Amino acid sequence: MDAVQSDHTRRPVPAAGESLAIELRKINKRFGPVHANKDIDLAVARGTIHGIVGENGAGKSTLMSILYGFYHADSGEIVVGGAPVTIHNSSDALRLGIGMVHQHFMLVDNFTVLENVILGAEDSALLKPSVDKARRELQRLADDYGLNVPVDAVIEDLSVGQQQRVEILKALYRGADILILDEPTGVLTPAEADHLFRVLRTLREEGKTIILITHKLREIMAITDTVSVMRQGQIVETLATASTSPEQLAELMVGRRVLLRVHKEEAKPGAVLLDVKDLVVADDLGTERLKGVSLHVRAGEILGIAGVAGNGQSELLEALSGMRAAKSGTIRLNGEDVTAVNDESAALLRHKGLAHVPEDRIRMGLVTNFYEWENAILGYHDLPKYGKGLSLDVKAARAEAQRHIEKFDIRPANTDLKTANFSGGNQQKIVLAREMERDPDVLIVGQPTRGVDIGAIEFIHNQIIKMRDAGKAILLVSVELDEIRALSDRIVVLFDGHIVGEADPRTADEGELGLLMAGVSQKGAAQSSEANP
Amino acid sequence: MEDLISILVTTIRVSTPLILACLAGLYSERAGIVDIGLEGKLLGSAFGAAVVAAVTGNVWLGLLAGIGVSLVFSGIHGLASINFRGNQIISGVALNFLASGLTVFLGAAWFGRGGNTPPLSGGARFYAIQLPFARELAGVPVIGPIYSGLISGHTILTYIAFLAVPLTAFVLWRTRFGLRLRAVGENPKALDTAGMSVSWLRYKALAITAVLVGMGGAYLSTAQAASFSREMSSGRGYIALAALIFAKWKPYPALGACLLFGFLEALQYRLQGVSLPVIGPVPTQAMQALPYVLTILLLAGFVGRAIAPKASGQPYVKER
Amino acid sequence: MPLPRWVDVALLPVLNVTLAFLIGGVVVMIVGENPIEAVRIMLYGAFGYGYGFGFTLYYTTNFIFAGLAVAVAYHGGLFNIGGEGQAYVGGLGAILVALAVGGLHWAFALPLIMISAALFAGVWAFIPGYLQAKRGSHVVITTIMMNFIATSMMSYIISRILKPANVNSDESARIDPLTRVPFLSEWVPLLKNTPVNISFFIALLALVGVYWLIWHTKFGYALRTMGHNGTAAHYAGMSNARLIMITMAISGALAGMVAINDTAGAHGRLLLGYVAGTGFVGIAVAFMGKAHPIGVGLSALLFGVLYQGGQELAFTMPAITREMIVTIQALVILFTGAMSNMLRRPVELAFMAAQSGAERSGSPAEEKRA
Amino acid sequence: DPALVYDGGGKFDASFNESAYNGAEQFKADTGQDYQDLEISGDAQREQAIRQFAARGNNPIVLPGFSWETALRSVAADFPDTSFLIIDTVVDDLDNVRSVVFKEHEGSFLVGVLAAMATETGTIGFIPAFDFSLLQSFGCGYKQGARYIDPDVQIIETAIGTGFDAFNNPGGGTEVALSQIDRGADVIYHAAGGAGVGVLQAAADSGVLGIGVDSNQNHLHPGSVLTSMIKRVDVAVYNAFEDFANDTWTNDVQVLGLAEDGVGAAFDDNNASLITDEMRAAVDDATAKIISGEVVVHDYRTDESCPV
Ligand SMILES: Nc1ncnc2c1ncn2[C@@H]1O[C@H](COP(=O)(O)OP(=O)(O)OP(=O)(O)O)[C@@H](O)[C@H]1O
Ligand SMILES: Nc1ncnc2c1ncn2[C@@H]1O[C@H](COP(=O)(O)OP(=O)(O)OP(=O)(O)O)[C@@H](O)[C@H]1O
Ligand SMILES: [Mg+2]
Ligand SMILES: [Mg+2]
Repeated sequence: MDAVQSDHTRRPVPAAGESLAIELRKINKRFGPVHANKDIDLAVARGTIHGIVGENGAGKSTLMSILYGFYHADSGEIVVGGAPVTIHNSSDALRLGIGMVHQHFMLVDNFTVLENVILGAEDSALLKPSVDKARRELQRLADDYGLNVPVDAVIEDLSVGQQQRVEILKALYRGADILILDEPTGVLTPAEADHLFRVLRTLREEGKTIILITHKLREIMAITDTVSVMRQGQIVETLATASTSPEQLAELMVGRRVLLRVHKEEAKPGAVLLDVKDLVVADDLGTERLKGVSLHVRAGEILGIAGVAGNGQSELLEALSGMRAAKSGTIRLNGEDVTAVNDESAALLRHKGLAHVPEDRIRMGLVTNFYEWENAILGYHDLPKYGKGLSLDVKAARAEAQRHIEKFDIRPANTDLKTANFSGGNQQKIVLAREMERDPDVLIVGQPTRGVDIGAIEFIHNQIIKMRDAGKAILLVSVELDEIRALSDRIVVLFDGHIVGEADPRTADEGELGLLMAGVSQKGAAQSSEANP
Repeated sequence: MEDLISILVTTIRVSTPLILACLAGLYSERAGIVDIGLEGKLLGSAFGAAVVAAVTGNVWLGLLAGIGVSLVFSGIHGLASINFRGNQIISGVALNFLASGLTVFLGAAWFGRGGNTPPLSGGARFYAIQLPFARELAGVPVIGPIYSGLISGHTILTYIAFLAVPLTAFVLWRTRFGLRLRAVGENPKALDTAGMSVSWLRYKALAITAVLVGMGGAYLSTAQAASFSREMSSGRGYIALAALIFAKWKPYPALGACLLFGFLEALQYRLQGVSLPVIGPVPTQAMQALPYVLTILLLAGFVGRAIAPKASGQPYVKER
Repeated sequence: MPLPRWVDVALLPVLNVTLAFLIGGVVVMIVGENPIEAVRIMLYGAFGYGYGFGFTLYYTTNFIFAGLAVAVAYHGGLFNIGGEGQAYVGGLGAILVALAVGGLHWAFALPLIMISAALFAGVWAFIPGYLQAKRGSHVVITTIMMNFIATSMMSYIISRILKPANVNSDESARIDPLTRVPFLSEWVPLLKNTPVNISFFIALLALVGVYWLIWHTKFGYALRTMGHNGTAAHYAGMSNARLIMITMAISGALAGMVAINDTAGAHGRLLLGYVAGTGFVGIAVAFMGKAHPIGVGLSALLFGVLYQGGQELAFTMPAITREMIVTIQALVILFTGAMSNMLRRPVELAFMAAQSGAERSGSPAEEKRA
Repeated sequence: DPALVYDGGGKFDASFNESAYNGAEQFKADTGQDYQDLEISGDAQREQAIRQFAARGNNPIVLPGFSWETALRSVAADFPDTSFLIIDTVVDDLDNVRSVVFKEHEGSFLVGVLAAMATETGTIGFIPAFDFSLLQSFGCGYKQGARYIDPDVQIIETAIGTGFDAFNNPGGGTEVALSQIDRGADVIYHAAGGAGVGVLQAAADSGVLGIGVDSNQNHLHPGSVLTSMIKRVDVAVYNAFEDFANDTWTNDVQVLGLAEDGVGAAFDDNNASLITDEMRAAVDDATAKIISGEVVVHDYRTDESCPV
């Protein structure tokens, strides 16, 4: 890996004469003891795409929320279109043409798309006229930008990708000239992300200004014009994208060199540890989400499950980990039938040597209101080592947590801190440490690096490889194709509850996998690649 | 037929305060504020209405006073749960205690009747009103009993209660206010980031709650009974709350739940002392428990999981 | 903003109670009495002499049980409004056994009576728990309904079944004095003629027991997991359904202990409607105590003081009636419970000001640079 | 000073406790003798209240209501020099306690007679607050009186609630009364304390007749309250205060029935237009027969059942 380029062109502020969309001067924001933004200066030229990168908790979202009027800066000045402004609340921001797509969507789950779009932007006391107008307007936006969404569908029925389009539509519907996107691709498939970028380019061509926060340096390189790096509440550098490199950005972010590629030895697969036959699983509403899936994972290998979100991955993870009963089919662990029978099967499976890193750490893998040490034993609290009989040995649990903290470099190193107060990356490490330190035979991992900064990604990837090399069977589900390709020894593609193909990560190319993920079967894929050599 | 009509007439009367209180609860809970203080608001506004009606001799002023009392209660509730981000349940419990203490305390101080207010009569009470042509149609078969017997002949508050149901549905689903109301109870952040004030909207919802429950309270003391007496709300606020959950926070089902409850209550009055074919005489208490037992059975059998507005009960906090 | 712990657990509550009393004091002044004198009488009535103190402890005992019942359920994310009915039905469990073993020495009878009361009340709470777990019926509705059903059922059982023919009022027969839970006055003459009995110590044990249960057992851990995040509990392999049912049963059993203090102790018989609102006060006690046993104990004591001191006040100042006492209670609940943040802000600001003041004077150099 | 501690319903319950209060007030008005009174808020306060009064030297102490018995027993022994009056139950084994009980069934018999004569529909109603022995004895006497006049009279009985809080539910009283009126009842007797206010209101609003209880409630809706079954708690209280003042206190059991003028049907200007001479005669006749023993009114409480 190259050293940091020393001769990069510094462009902390756009060149004179260039018209500025926004300018932030000396912005400060504290949350109690946390100094989330320190003396931030930032200028973004009109008609450009400006990227912001930084570790978890660096203060990116906070800064953008201040610009959007959701938070108030403790001090500092905001200039929009050359004029100093005060932004009391989001409606001020909207009036100034600033729109924001938040990291955590600000949608009302049981509203329709239309209702969400007009919320707060209604024209009259009665809804009807606004709804009609929004329907026309959304049609136009769909035509102009290819932002198609079923406007009468309820949000909770939409995929995350679609939900995100709704967020963008909300901003555009309100006439945003400056669009802030906070980690928009964290939950998108590569295809969805590509589509988003096409939309963003179109918007830029129309003269709109875009600020993009992301952890994916590939995206920064691909689409931004300028990029700022944040660390511990400060902007450490603002650069022209053309004059930098992912390696340089990574180093600026983390403060040390980061290996952006996973290094691993050849796998040495052993006996089949996890064996799934004809698994059929339904979701809570009774819809079949897995329609006869068979697969196996051997000791010492990583099986990657690729696929667009919503094709049965969640149900697969839940069924394998004992959280969801199967309608039919069997799951064998070490040859033993462990298909879930009741809502305590997850505990049983854990004791038989299966560990599960869930897709969604906040919703499932952690109790954010618990202290760190309490989360360190979630799922394992009834082991004898954490107390005899009824009682819970708090000391033993704390000791365990302390071990995790040291081994996984969890920060802050405090077992008695509420988990909610850890950054996303560190929360993920708490989960990983808990599941990996049990020394399981089989590890099931869902979206291990979602929303996690690159320093943490590197660490997490290395841990997973280490597990494999220690002879564990690992099943990895991720919507990040890069991640799947980098980590897996074998890849299967899940589409609409079926396994539609298997690929070798060393030989499979992105296009081939992309087609499989879109539901084009392997044979069809072969044909289409013949057709377009 | 006549029996049925008369049971239904009782049903309507018994349901009226429940409907008003239940819809009242609907507005605040849709806005994300749990209102276990409905009971206290009913009691407080029953008191306010009776006091002012007794003093002025004007029931409309009484009604305004009843609403005024519940507005004050809602204001306290809002202050506690919106501004100070307090626990909404404690606030509600406190209001219930406050109502039960203050009404009797003040009533005793003012009227010297141990908290009861003087009996109301004449212009100080709401009376049943006859709808147009009720008398003329009374003799007509089917229509007569239904129109003249069942629909006509209630107080204005009953008609307001029933009209409030479609109005609420309209407000909820057809108006800008309703859209925002539903949004603030589900995801207040969505509203905040769309540039609207969560607090202000919640206060508006609480004000509507106060108006409705205030009418419910006034109904108790100036329409159904003709004076205030201590603890006269006797659990109706809790029943309304239960009905609201039963109805999954929706206006028409709320009407249904309150009517069902009123009907079971009316039926229970009829069935007391009745001897059933096989079982023989049934204890009065068994009949009296009937509405509650049936509610539980219905709930368990048919209604299924009630999912509250997601943000309800939680204060809106921007910064951790 | 994290305040020093002592501010959180001591200063703020004291300020809040003071505020409640200040407002109550205004009302007292309006009726023409001296509020400072009123507070003095109240404290004297609650602590000043053995007789009053005994009653304070007696009320506290009831409120501890009722408060713990709500608190335990709350840790599991369940809101049990049914303590009133559960305690009432617990009274039936207590009286049936107490009468059946009449003549048995209390030391042997007490465990049996406790088990029976816990069982009856526990089952009464288990029903809503079961319905929530298996049918998704909201416990708030079902516990409200169960309260009403309990009143009907108990009215029938007491008036029509348990009432001995020669008694004028509707109540059960009396428990044999040997079997009845003994009054503390047997050992502490100071508490003569007060209803405080052995149950007081059971209540203290219950506080410790619940503390242990919630924070030092595996069950408590699972319970809290469910309370905070049901999905995480499921992920961890805990059965939410089972936890809900067990939790409700435990919660009900705790409410049933009110019967040990009252039915098997203070009253020595089952009285119609004996719970008289204790279950509802339990809600306030639990929430004011932040569902923590120490908090529950303290707020139960506060309510005990209000009840007993209030009675003294009503005696001594005829202008202050029992409703006035209820009003003061309401104010205490409001200010210490629901509006506890009202004073928190000013206190926080005061601390921040003090802090930054200290910082500024500590580092003048830094200020110059900025 | 004498002391008076009210039962659960509180001082102004428009019936029982209020009647006791009226007796005390009357005595105060007549003699200028002051007294102390108190309302309790729970069973646990009963003993405490009596003990405190006794300890402060209040004498005599008047306790209206059978619920006072237990508390009285434990206190009276400790204060042999204090005199107590308990109403509605008999405590005859202590020598500083006077007991006064009323034959409510006899008074109720009389209002039953009037009800059966006043009804035009042949259906009359009885509304107790809830199913409770004492209230049943009111109902049972009422039924006997009504059947004494007209064996075929229909009697509907509907309780308002299930516990003591039913005494505070006038709305419930109204609805129960209206439901009885819908079923044809045109005379309704309540034994529901504060909730009875709602019963009488509903009767007045619907143009039928109500019957009051405990104190004379005829004035509540003149012309619409047929009569009231009065129970002279006020007299018992007055007498107690007076006897004590005159040093004529006796620790005895007084059973006040028709013969003693302890119960009766109220006749005054408010219901004069409703009572025919014939009705008056029937009441007088029944009164005489009951006093002479020719008619025996069964007391529900003796065997928990009612013969009619
Ligand atoms: N509402 C809040 N209240 C208190 N602290 C907050 C709040 N929001 C953010 N913080 C804290 O401020 C710091 C900056 O958080 P912010 O969300 O801006 O980081 P970020 O750079 O967006 O991180 P990520 O990459 O994980 O999204 C963190 O330490 C965070 O814990
Ligand atoms: N009474 C009604 N009048 C008009 N539209 C209605 C009515 N009931 C439901 N709808 C429409 O149907 C949609 C879905 O109905 P649903 O019953 O789920 O209501 P909801 O508002 O989503 O309630 P909840 O928030 O409890 O899920 C609503 O958003 C609304 O557009
Ligand atoms: Mg962020
Ligand atoms: Mg819906």
